[in-house]
Amino acid sequence: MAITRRTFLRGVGAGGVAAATTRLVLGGPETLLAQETPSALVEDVVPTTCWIGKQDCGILARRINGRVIKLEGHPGNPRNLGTLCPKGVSQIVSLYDPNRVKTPLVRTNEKGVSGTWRRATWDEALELTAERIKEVRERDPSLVVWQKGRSKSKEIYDSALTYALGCTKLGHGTYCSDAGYRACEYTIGPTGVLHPDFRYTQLLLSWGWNAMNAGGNKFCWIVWNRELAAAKERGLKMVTIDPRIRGGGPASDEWLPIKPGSDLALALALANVLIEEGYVDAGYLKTYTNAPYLVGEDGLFVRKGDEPLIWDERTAKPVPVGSKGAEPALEGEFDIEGQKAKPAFHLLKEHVAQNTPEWAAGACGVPADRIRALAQEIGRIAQIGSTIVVDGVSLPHRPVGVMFYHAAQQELGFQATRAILTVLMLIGAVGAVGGTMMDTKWEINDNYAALDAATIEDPPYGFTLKYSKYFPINSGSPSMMALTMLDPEKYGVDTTPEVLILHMANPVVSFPNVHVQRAAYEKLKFVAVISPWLSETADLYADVVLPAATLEKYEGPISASDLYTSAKTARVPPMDPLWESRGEIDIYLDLTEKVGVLYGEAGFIDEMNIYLELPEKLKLDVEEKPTPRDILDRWAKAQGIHEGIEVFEKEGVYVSGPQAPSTIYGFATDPVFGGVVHRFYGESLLRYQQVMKDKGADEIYWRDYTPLPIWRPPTMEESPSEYDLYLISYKLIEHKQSRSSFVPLLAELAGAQRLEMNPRTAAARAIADGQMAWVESQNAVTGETRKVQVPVRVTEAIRPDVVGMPHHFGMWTHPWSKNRGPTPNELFFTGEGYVANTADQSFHVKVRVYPAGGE
Amino acid sequence: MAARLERLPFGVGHTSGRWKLWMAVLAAIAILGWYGWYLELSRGMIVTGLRNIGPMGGATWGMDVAFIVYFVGVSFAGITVAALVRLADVKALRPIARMAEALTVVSLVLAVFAIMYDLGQPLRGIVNLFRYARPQSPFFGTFTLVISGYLFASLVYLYLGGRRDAARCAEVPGRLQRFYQLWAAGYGDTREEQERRSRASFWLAIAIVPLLVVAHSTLGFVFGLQVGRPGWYSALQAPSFVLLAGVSGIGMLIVIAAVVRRTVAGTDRLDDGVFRWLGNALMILLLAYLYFMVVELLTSIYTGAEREREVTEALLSGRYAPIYWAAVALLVIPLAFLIMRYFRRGAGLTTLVASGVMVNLSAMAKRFLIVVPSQTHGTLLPYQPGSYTPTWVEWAEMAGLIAFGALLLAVFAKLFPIMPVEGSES
Amino acid sequence: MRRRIVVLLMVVAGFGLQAVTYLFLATPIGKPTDDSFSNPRVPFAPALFILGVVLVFLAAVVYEVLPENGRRESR
Amino acid sequence: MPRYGMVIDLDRCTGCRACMESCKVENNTPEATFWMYVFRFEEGEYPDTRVRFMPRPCMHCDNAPCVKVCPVGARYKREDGLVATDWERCIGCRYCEVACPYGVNTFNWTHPEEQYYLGWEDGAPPWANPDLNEPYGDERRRIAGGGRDEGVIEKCTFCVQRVEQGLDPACVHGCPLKALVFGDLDDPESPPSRLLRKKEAFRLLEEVGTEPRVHYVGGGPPSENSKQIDAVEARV
Repeated sequence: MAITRRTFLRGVGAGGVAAATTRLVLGGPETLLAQETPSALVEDVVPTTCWIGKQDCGILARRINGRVIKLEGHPGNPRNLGTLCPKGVSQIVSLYDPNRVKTPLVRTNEKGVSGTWRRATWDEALELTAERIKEVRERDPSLVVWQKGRSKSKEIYDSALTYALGCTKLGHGTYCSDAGYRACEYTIGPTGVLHPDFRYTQLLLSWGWNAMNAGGNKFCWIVWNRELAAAKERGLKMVTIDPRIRGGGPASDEWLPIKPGSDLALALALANVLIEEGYVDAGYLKTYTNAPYLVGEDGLFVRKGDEPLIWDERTAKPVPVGSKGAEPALEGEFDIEGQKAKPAFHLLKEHVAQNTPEWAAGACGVPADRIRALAQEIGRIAQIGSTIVVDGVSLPHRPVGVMFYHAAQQELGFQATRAILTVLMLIGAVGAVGGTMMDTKWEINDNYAALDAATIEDPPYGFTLKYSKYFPINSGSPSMMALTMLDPEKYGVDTTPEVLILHMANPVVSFPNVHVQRAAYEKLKFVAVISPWLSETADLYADVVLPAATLEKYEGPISASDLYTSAKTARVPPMDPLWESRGEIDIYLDLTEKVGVLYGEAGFIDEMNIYLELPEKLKLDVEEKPTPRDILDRWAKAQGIHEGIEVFEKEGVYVSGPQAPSTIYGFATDPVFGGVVHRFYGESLLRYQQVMKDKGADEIYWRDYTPLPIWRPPTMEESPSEYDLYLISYKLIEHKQSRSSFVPLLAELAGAQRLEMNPRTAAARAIADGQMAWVESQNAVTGETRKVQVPVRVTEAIRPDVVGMPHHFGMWTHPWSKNRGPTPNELFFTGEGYVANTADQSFHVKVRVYPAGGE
Repeated sequence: MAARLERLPFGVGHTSGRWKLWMAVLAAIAILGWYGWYLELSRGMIVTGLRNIGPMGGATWGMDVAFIVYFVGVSFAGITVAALVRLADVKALRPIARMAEALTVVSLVLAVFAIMYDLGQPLRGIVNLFRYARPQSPFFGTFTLVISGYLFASLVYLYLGGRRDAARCAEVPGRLQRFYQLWAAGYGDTREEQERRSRASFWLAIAIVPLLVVAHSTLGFVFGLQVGRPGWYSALQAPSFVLLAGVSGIGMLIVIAAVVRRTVAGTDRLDDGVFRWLGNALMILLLAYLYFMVVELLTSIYTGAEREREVTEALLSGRYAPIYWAAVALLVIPLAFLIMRYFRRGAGLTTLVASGVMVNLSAMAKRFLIVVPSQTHGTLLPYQPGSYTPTWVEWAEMAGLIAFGALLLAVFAKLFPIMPVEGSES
Repeated sequence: MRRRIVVLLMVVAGFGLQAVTYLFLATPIGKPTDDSFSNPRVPFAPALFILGVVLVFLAAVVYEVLPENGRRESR
Repeated sequence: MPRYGMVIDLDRCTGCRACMESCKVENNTPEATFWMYVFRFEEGEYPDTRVRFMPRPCMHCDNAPCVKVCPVGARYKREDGLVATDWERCIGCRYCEVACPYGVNTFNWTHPEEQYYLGWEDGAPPWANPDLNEPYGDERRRIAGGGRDEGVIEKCTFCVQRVEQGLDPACVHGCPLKALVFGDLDDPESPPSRLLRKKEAFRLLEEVGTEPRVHYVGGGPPSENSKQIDAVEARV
């Protein structure tokens, strides 16, 4: 390309911009300036990875004189094949955003109000943080909390770092799909929720999947929509089960506008019809699940020794599970040494007998005939008994898939997921070709055993209430942590967190209920926020803000697998971190050093050696501080990539080839399904229920600990009748959580908060399109109410008894995110009645809506 | 040859305090308008209410364009009257021929200003139009024929028609004598000069009438040829432009004539005959124009292509309804007045002048309604309906131009007899 | 007599110029992808066209203002 | 000489608007300026509601109204079919904008330097693309966007700076669903030609006779009951 004088001047000019913006802060020279050479322009392309989303798409950064001018998809990365979503493309603006935090900041005013700051050196800021951590660690390391929104390197952050610090780890899963994760781990084994085997699925239940706006199980939007489009061209039928149709877009062939929180009821009705009409894969149920296990009147398995018994139809005798040649009965009532016993399947059949489509129609607000028709279609298309050959392996073929992910964000999330799994187990679609998957690999997660063997303790409890009589199965919920901090006695908690390190999260805006979150943060003695932005949480509660780099840093390891191809990558910086920002790994290396847990045995380095699974010859020297590049280089080599990190610096991605059926299909693993029994009947849940009762927990805590999923109306239904609408929240394709609302290009596309409402509903309330309205939510348990004002946007694409608000608003620290309306997290509640039995957040609440100014 | 003039007629030369005050006010408004333009030039057209059609939901042509069309329309009067005087030999109109021509020249000058206001790059405009203007573009006609040809032709008319009076005024000693001599350019009022005069003006009339039609039609084509703009794409566009031009032109002429009669001329020099003639002319044009309006309305309602209907609805019942019905009223009421006049001949001037004012207000409104709604509500792809509200800058600019026009006419009237000097007609 | 010729020439030239510029110098003939579609064949052709219009009307001025050659004799 | 054109597969479009954004970054367009626009439609009444999407680039018409009406030839048709804008000749009359039935033109209502989303000291955004300042075509006219100035019009260039390098336009290159394809319509093996053979095609507003170079397959044109949703409310 010819270099004209004009282009040259432009080049230098832009260098000048950043130079000047930083000179304000530093007075020193600055990376961009250093890269700008007054000679002719040098153009090149370097690989890196996306930083905004959850799947770290491969990126090729086009550079002029080392300055990135465009981010394009990496054609070789299986996840995005040379393309990027709107967020990925637009993040280049925020890369240069002068509103980024340019140096470490130390708070100079009281917390709880908008912060005033003084600039500090990295050394001072880290020293300050380390001091507070040390002081607390000496008393009790668990009172130091590492809270993440998104972790871009589980091995290094979630594992190595937290173990080295011995601190409490809090994830965001509670606000994501943890209820579903736990249900799948407990029931089937792999970790994840539910996604279809798109390459073979013929019928897809898009169950609460906001397909064209948000990600699904495991991946961002981009992979799933690519697979969906391809599947549609192969003739896939997609049924959208959702209060809104918007997410289904043109791909949706049928819409079941279901009432929020009633998914469990629908699943039971589907099971009812499937059993009624004999769409049951007995072979699978008998061989791989505990459906034939005999259950006594106490609801527990009938055992001989610790071996559960089944009824052998051949010998008409009860025999221990796995007895040779036994033909397990699925139905019938048997007399075993004086006590009546029935196979688990029989119990389910009885249980769902009353859950007819007609019954479900009421609960779900969907016509009974549509439900029955759907069930029949599922049964028909499942082709129970059929097999198909994939890569030379003959496997069961059940082309019915379900995408069920964020729909687990409901009070019944855990059991709803179990109910859907039950449907899939009935037709034998779990782990079958074209059926349902949970992860990119069929691997049995430790939780499969752990969740079955939880021991419920007596108080005092840890502040996350793990193994408590309230939420025995619980993956660490920031909401419950907040509640216990506000009322420790109520939960028999004696110690609450004091120091918190916040990693890529913004709880006081993006987690419900923001008021509870804020009250809890108020109580923390010291908060260090690591973020490229002055997040709202930082603005109100940070004592120290540590400026993180965005994508201009080394980070990883990162999987680049798209489910069918196995590939790896790592984030490599397309240019040096801007201003004084640094990569998180760098920050943690220095922080742990100052805390004194970097070196030596069980130090940060040592833990990295363990969790990066570095073989002896590649182990990091535990007495010498490594560079992030060196760490990732060793990891890469440990993965059998000889050139190490250079591969990613040059090529950007390392593709090891297609995934073998034996890695992705449960039926193809050796042993099949990883050798575990699928928990058709959740006996241990009943055990927990009994212990919880014995220890005096209220019904609200134990009522969903049942071996078979049982429908009950969600607690929100107990709100007074004037709260006649359901509020749901959802993502927009233009935004990722609260991480992009201030990217100008994206803010321009999806600018402000709105309340989606059916025209009839609006008319009934005399609200015109675009008019301001009050949305008031009510907590059925505590009676609290919350209200916000939002402009109404009428749409035919939503149930008349449902209103919806996107998630991404309610921020104020960035010029492009201010004054764009409230976040729905102002309206959602947390705690009893609004979290699942696993303490995972529900994003449903009853509200009333009335015109603003009308009160 | 009539007797020597002792003093310049029609108050040419001396100016009263009241006149000066008027001029001061007009000048002030004009200057405010130019300040508006200065803002536009320095900050960009963002100071106007204009925005992009489509995703931005605006109108990209607004008041500026509406007034370009309006001013060009008003210019209709001069040439027509001049032409009628010659071709139809309408004696009654002779006294007002010159003020008509002056009106034409002035309104065309204002049109040029309005065009400059409307260009994002006025300087480039001046150069590039002379350099690259393309006959394929309806603008070619607008800018070459209307602005240059039409303007130049009217100047020629004004000049030649004034030579005789210039010669007569040149007889009066005074500061302006030299100026009159220059204008007269040795006119001696000899027989052959008179003959030549009448021959020339006859042929000029012949040459100018087609120009007149072409000019106003091309302006209509600017809109009428746009298949992509419901509400514009219509064969009636060109003719109705000519008609509305006539309505506003004659209307304005009535107002000016009345002012002249009131201030300098007096009833004997400007008798009711003139006004009766003008009134009737206006009546006929109004009738014709209303007929066109109805025809167009019916077409768009009846055939009712979706977007056509949307534009029509916006006009009849939607966001533009107030302006639309006001405009209609301002056409119908004058028509009523004029018909009444027609039957009880020789009624007072007031209603006539009122009619002149009203039809001009209506013309402005109508031009606005032709230009804007088809952009905000006439998008063929389903964009949201847009909106356009002029900012004070645009109001100031247009008010400024009108004031400036009045100023020019008033000053002209003080430099040169606005009507033929006594004994000059024959 | 001479005047009539001059005037006639001016009128003819004027209209001629208009015709030529309109139909040829600034012409739309040819493929829409030709340069002539975005550029006049001759730079400033539009100015010439206007000149043509001006010439025609100027003729009238010349016709009236140009002194009669036979004037002195007629005195 | 190739005959460039675009084919958009509405069956694959998810309305994500990534094309709009890759366009904005590639061409450094200012605030509220969308050379590519993606419509989101809602049709029918609950519960029979349908949601559809439709990208709308410049149609680069063969019988382009904007080219016809441009008084100074700043808007012209290239032999390869691209409808180009000469940023240095445009006088800002906006006739092309009112003439275009598709609403693809955007005007620079103020100084572009003030419209690049965040204050950049020298006016140019740090991601400024130098290629935009190059002259292109036989006439070496500045048609790629670098000549942007207050008071001139602009619109989609089909990324002339990329096309002349043999690359796809940014929107096509960046589409996550590969719903857009670009190429030589005369070459039977080009992606657009192949797609046109595979599926039934239509063009927008055929009735106005603009002969667009952009074809659509799958779905159908917006109808009378297509109501736009999620309209971008950007306005300078």
